[in-house]
Amino acid sequence: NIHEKKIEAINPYVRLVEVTEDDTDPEKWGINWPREYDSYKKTAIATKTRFGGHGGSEAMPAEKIERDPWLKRMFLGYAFSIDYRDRRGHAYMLEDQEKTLRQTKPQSGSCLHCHASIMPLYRKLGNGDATKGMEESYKYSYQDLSKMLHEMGKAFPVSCVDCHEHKTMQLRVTRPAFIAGIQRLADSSAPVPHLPSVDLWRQGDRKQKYHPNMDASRTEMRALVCAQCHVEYYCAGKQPLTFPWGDGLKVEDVERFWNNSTFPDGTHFYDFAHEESGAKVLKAQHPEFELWSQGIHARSGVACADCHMPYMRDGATKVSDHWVRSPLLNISRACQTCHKFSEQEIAARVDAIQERNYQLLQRTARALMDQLDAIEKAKKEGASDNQLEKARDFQRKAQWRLDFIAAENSMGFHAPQESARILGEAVDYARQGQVDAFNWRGVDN
Amino acid sequence: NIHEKKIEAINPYVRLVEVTEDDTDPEKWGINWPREYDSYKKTAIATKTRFGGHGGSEAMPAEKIERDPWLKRMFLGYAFSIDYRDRRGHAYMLEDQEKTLRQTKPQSGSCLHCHASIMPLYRKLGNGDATKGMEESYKYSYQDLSKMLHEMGKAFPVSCVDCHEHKTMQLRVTRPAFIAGIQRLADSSAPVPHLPSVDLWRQGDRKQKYHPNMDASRTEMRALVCAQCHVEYYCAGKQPLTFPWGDGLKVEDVERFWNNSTFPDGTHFYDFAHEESGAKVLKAQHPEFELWSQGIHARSGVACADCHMPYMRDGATKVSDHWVRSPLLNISRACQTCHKFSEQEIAARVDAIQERNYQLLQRTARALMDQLDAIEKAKKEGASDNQLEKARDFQRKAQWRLDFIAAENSMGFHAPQESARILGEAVDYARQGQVDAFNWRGVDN
Amino acid sequence: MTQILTSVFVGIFIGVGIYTFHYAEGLSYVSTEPQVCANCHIMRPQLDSWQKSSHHKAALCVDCHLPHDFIGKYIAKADNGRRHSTGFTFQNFHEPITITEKDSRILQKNCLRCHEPMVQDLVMIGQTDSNTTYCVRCHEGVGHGERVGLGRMDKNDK
Ligand code: HEC
Ligand code: HEC
Ligand code: HEC
Ligand code: HEC
Ligand code: HEC
Ligand code: HEC
Ligand code: HEC
Ligand code: HEC
Ligand code: HEC
Ligand code: HEC
Ligand code: HEC
Ligand code: HEC
Ligand code: HEC
Ligand code: HEC
Ligand SMILES: [Ca+2]
Ligand SMILES: [Ca+2]
Repeated sequence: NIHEKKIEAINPYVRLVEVTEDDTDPEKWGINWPREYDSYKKTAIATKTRFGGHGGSEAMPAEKIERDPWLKRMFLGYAFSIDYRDRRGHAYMLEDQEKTLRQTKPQSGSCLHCHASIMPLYRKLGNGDATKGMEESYKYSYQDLSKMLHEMGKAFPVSCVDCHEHKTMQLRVTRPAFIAGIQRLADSSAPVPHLPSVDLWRQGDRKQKYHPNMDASRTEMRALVCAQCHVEYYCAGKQPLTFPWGDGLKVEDVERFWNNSTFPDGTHFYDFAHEESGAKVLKAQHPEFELWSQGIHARSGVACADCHMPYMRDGATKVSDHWVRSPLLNISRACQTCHKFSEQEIAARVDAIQERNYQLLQRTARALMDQLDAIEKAKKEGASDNQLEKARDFQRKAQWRLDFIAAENSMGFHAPQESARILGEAVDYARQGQVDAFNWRGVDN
Repeated sequence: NIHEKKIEAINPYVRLVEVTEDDTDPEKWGINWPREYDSYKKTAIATKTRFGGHGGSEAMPAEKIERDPWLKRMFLGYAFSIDYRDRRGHAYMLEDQEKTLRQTKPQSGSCLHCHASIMPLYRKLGNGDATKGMEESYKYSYQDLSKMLHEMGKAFPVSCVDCHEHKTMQLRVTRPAFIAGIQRLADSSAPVPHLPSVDLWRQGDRKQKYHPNMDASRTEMRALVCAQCHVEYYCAGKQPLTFPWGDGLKVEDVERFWNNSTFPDGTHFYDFAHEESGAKVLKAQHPEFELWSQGIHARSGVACADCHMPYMRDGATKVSDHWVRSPLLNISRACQTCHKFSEQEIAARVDAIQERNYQLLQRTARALMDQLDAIEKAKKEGASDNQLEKARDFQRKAQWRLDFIAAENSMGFHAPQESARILGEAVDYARQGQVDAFNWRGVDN
Repeated sequence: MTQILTSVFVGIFIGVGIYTFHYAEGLSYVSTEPQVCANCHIMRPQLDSWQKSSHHKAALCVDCHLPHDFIGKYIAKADNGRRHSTGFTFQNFHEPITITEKDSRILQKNCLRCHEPMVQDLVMIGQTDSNTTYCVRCHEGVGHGERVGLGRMDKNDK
């Protein structure tokens, strides 16, 4: 009965309280938008799928580096080998960051960029200029900045104000490192068929930098708000937080960007020196946005929010489900509007994709472990740094690719062919490194 | 002109001549169905896409083994290293088979199974029983059987009677080796989500063997008629033509089937011994049906004919375009019925998929060549057969997978993630073989 | 009935000056009757698929495809009428038939016409061009079930 529902729904946006740029507390926003807030709060519920989330009864999510010991070995010499767990809901982001044993090593204040509703603090650090504030933040230790955050009032995980403009509730991005990163991408000539607004901007006079809040379409914004955090980064003490998109978003584009980077002190860019092999390697972190960008969904205008925050019916209105979580827990809403197959069939398709990816990932990991063994052996046999240079270079390439897919959180789903291609390259490099390590005597340098 | 078109549509099947099981001449059928025949004849037109077809001005298609010398080296010791060209339209199938220099080696009469309208000849050989006839055919030399075919009247490439039941024009399959193969698949327990009729049959009493012409749905038939030929096979002088689906359709299922096969004389199955390395390896031929089976299109009920023989409107009636060819020459009809993106965008998507696959294919080929070099070297250094056993086994595995994707004709499109996975495995095996060949001294047997 | 329709449509093809008028007249005369659209066999697949769609009891072709303000309706009819009938006469249109951008916007307005209350929360954020939530991005099938194009054979009929 349409008429009755019309009346019931007439004014969903009565505001009971005013909210401002400084209101990081979601509860206050929740007074105006209780439906979204109610679902938002559910991100504190533990959920689990075959590869997603965390559903154990333990207080902390399962330890990835115990489940897959090759991860631990791959990260030897870096904090990720100490503690690296399954992700879980947004409600935990701040707590999990505070508790991780990676904090037993010095971490930079920039870590908070993606784990807290941080903008007021950035503005404070930068005397009103958030970008400046962000650029300062890496100089602080995590502990110092975290203390400042807590002293400013209650510290919150990602909150309404991070994604919404408070007057109109339109989507907007806030994170300075993301804005710098996406501008770097726009300024490049890397093809971005999935971001038509970038192409449009490139055709214009370019007097003003590309800015999502001005230029991007609503569909794009439904992905870009997530791309503020679900991306590869550099976040440590040598330079400000960096999103490496100056050469494009593909795994080899990002690699090139890092390879061509130098730290402010002039030294060549790397994340850590591998404890066993001595190779100076890169660390990949959750490149969801980058991998999604290579997939068919992105090209078809299907954004993160379409699958991870699908509309749900709540009485007479439809709202976005702010319980951001695995779409596999919600197939009917997340997939079936577009794919007219049964839930069971859709689940089976995802499983087929993830299973292929998982098997190839494990295969690649074995190759990398074999390569590490080979380097160990060569070292024992007396190979010099020079003689190991090629093998180490292969390790850097292989590990970068393997980690890219291991750290990405969809187990290949966001771009199945691309993931498999990346792993295929990784296997090749790892095994070539193994060959070179065996042949260290033949390497004349 | 509505009225005229309506009438035109009323009786598209007025028969001017009767056609029978023995009418292999398409021209006769063309009298009844001129629209289909007209388009059928166009398969004689030369066409070319980036990876598909043949469009040179030469009389014969380009030589694959010259364009990619690694193919030649991979096939050393086998007829494919003599002559292996791009495919082209159906009109040429018989001629190209007669002309190939692979005929300078003895070939079996079974070759005709997929290159000629062969059923009357099979019936003759089997005294009315086509299956028996087919099972005899491998004992004849190609030359002898070809001669018999030509003597029975004009010899034709695949013709109407091969796919259509002449009374109702319904689709049907005719090829005995295919029927035996698909029955082997039905009898197994390999999952076949894309062939629901097999699942249905499996749940039944199984008193009668699965038979496509009785059991399959129309959608399935639109793929199975093609699966009579676009499949991996064994076709030589040691046993009847075999379609290897007893363990399933995946690359490793087929490998297992061959690995567990023995020839009638009791020896272990292989296609040829590699001239350089001595490895006893397998040859993969055009596994279009097998690869398509792993893709999302197959799972969604999208059959070969949907893309390669899309409907075209001819006045008020719809006919299937019998100009079987690359869908990329016909994107609007072949793809846009289902995908609402511009032709340019669809072409770009296919190109992105094919380009990834192409690069990975070439990478895998380099790995295999490196492995062959390593075995050469080991042999020169004095490695024994025993010491090379592991390396050769890796070659067999790697080459099988590489060839599976190289011989498949869609450059990965029919199942992009699966193709990349297969190549990923191939690289891994080739490089492991390389390691083992380098280490031949360490291998104690 | 068929007689009348046929003459209306034959009239359409007479001349540029008057066919537009006739087409518009003819349609408005029987505008709630989807058969009218499908009388033109080109529209047959859409009729068939509409009959199998979730909306076939809720909305007719014109409810979704024509504007509902008085003037807009006639402009659109004249415009579409010209394009469709010349397309039909000369058989020179792109196949499969695809909705034009202009008609997409009409369609969108019509979704909202019926469903605005339910989707208020999402549309209040903005319905300017780059800000629109196009309903068909997710609900492509509401009017026609599966994609139709030239008309795909049923999956399971033998
Ligand atoms: C077409 C649907 C779709 C789109 C679009 C999509 N995802 Fe996903 N995402 C999935 C699926 C399916 C999984 C796998 C979930 C699982 O394994 O439980 C997943 C997994 C994830 C995970 C891990 C979830 C968990 O429960 O652990 C994260 C994080 C994620 N996606 C973020 C993103 C981001 C950020 C974007 C946009 C840049 C995005 N996704 C776009 C479908 C999608
Ligand atoms: C401010 C940073 C930030 C933003 C913005 C953000 N995320 Fe997250 N997301 C995180 C962090 C951090 C975690 C991990 C929390 C943890 O494990 O404690 C996470 C976890 C997730 C998970 C895993 C949930 C689970 O139950 O396992 C999904 C899915 C996800 N995010 C999707 C999204 C999507 C979709 C968007 C945009 C609509 C988005 N995120 C926006 C930082 C962010
Ligand atoms: C660019 C955004 C970003 C930055 C910067 C960032 N994180 Fe995260 N972090 C995320 C996202 C997104 C997730 C959830 C996805 C995942 O677990 O891979 C996450 C997950 C985590 C988790 C839970 C899973 C795990 O890894 O055990 C911890 C702990 C964590 N981050 C700590 C840190 C620390 C410490 C830093 C600073 C060195 C940091 N993060 C910097 C975005 C970020
Ligand atoms: C990003 C995807 C998406 C877009 C865009 C979208 N919807 Fe929906 N819609 C959904 C989903 C998912 C549901 C199912 C919600 C549920 O079952 O709780 C739904 C449900 C509905 C329902 C009713 C469901 C019912 O069960 O009664 C209507 C009506 C509707 N949408 C109309 C619209 C209109 C009108 C628009 C355009 C303004 C629109 N939708 C845009 C995804 C979308
Ligand atoms: C990680 C990003 C993110 C956070 C945090 C977030 N939202 Fe949203 N919100 C979205 C997205 C994406 C949409 C869909 C907007 C669109 O389609 O334009 C949305 C839509 C909305 C809408 C419009 C109606 C609807 O449901 O689609 C309201 C109101 C809203 N959010 C309120 C809130 C409130 C209140 C909070 C805090 C409790 C919040 N949001 C936190 C991403 C976020
Ligand atoms: C808003 C629409 C939309 C939503 C929501 C959506 N998809 Fe898709 N999906 C598409 C489109 C468009 C394609 C590309 C093929 C095409 O054009 O139909 C696609 C392709 C796919 C494919 C094949 C391509 C590939 O990457 O393997 C799979 C599998 C798939 N989707 C699964 C899912 C699952 C699972 C979900 C939910 C988690 C989902 N989709 C949500 C629109 C959507
Ligand atoms: C969804 C569409 C689609 C389906 C279904 C499909 N194909 Fe294809 N096929 C393609 C595309 C696209 C190509 C690549 C054409 C090119 O590179 O020019 C291709 C290539 C081919 C080629 C090589 C064509 C040439 O021009 O050289 C053959 C042979 C082939 N397919 C056979 C089959 C068979 C047999 C089946 C069913 C078992 C099948 N295809 C199913 C789309 C499809
Ligand atoms: C009787 C065997 C047989 C059947 C049945 C058959 N094909 Fe072929 N097909 C061939 C052979 C042999 C060739 C290669 C001809 C040549 O290169 O001379 C070929 C070539 C092709 C090509 C390449 C055309 C080009 O222009 O490059 C395509 C595409 C193709 N087939 C698709 C199909 C489809 C789709 C079906 C089913 C509707 C089908 N075939 C049924 C044997 C067959
Ligand atoms: C199971 C079916 C089948 C059998 C048996 C078969 N072919 Fe083919 N043949 C095909 C198909 C399908 C193609 C087109 C696809 C391609 O070129 O990969 C083809 C292509 C060819 C071509 C053209 C391309 C090339 O390879 O140079 C030649 C020549 C050929 N076959 C010769 C032979 C000979 C000789 C035999 C016997 C040893 C044989 N065929 C047995 C199905 C078959
Ligand atoms: C390689 C297989 C193949 C060959 C050879 C073949 N056809 Fe077909 N034909 C098909 C397929 C597939 C269809 C679609 C049938 C369906 O959807 O049920 C079809 C459909 C038809 C139809 C039904 C109307 C239509 O166009 O969809 C007629 C009539 C027809 N073919 C006539 C012929 C004639 C005449 C010849 C010989 C000149 C011929 N066919 C050769 C595969 C073939
Ligand atoms: C009869 C319908 C149909 C036809 C014809 C068709 N497709 Fe698809 N396509 C689908 C379906 C269904 C999916 C799976 C995703 C989904 O559910 O939307 C898909 C998925 C895809 C995908 C993403 C999955 C993948 O394998 O990467 C691409 C790319 C694609 N199609 C391209 C094409 C091209 C190119 C053609 C023409 C040569 C074509 N399709 C013809 C129905 C079709
Ligand atoms: C005279 C024959 C004829 C009649 C009657 C007809 N159509 Fe069409 N229609 C066509 C043709 C031809 C096209 C393709 C035009 C093109 O793509 O340029 C078309 C295209 C369309 C389109 C897609 C293109 C666009 O304009 O957006 C829609 C929607 C449409 N028709 C709806 C209708 C509706 C609704 C009716 C009844 C009110 C109708 N048609 C009556 C012949 C007709
Ligand atoms: C409930 C709404 C609704 C009804 C009723 C409806 N349509 Fe549509 N129509 C749509 C939608 C949605 C589309 C697809 C638009 C898109 O893809 O952007 C469409 C597309 C079309 C197209 C263009 C072809 C295409 O796929 O893009 C034609 C032609 C058409 N409709 C004709 C008709 C005819 C004739 C009728 C009546 C028999 C009808 N429609 C009834 C919603 C409707
Ligand atoms: C003439 C009024 C009218 C128009 C125009 C209309 N709808 Fe509806 N729609 C309805 C009614 C009434 C229902 C409820 C049917 C029911 O409850 O069974 C409905 C149901 C729905 C549903 C839920 C059922 C389903 O198919 O999932 C969706 C979604 C929807 N409409 C979307 C749309 C979209 C999108 C458009 C525009 C393309 C549209 N509607 C145009 C009247 C309309
Ligand atoms: Ca990094
Ligand atoms: Ca073979």
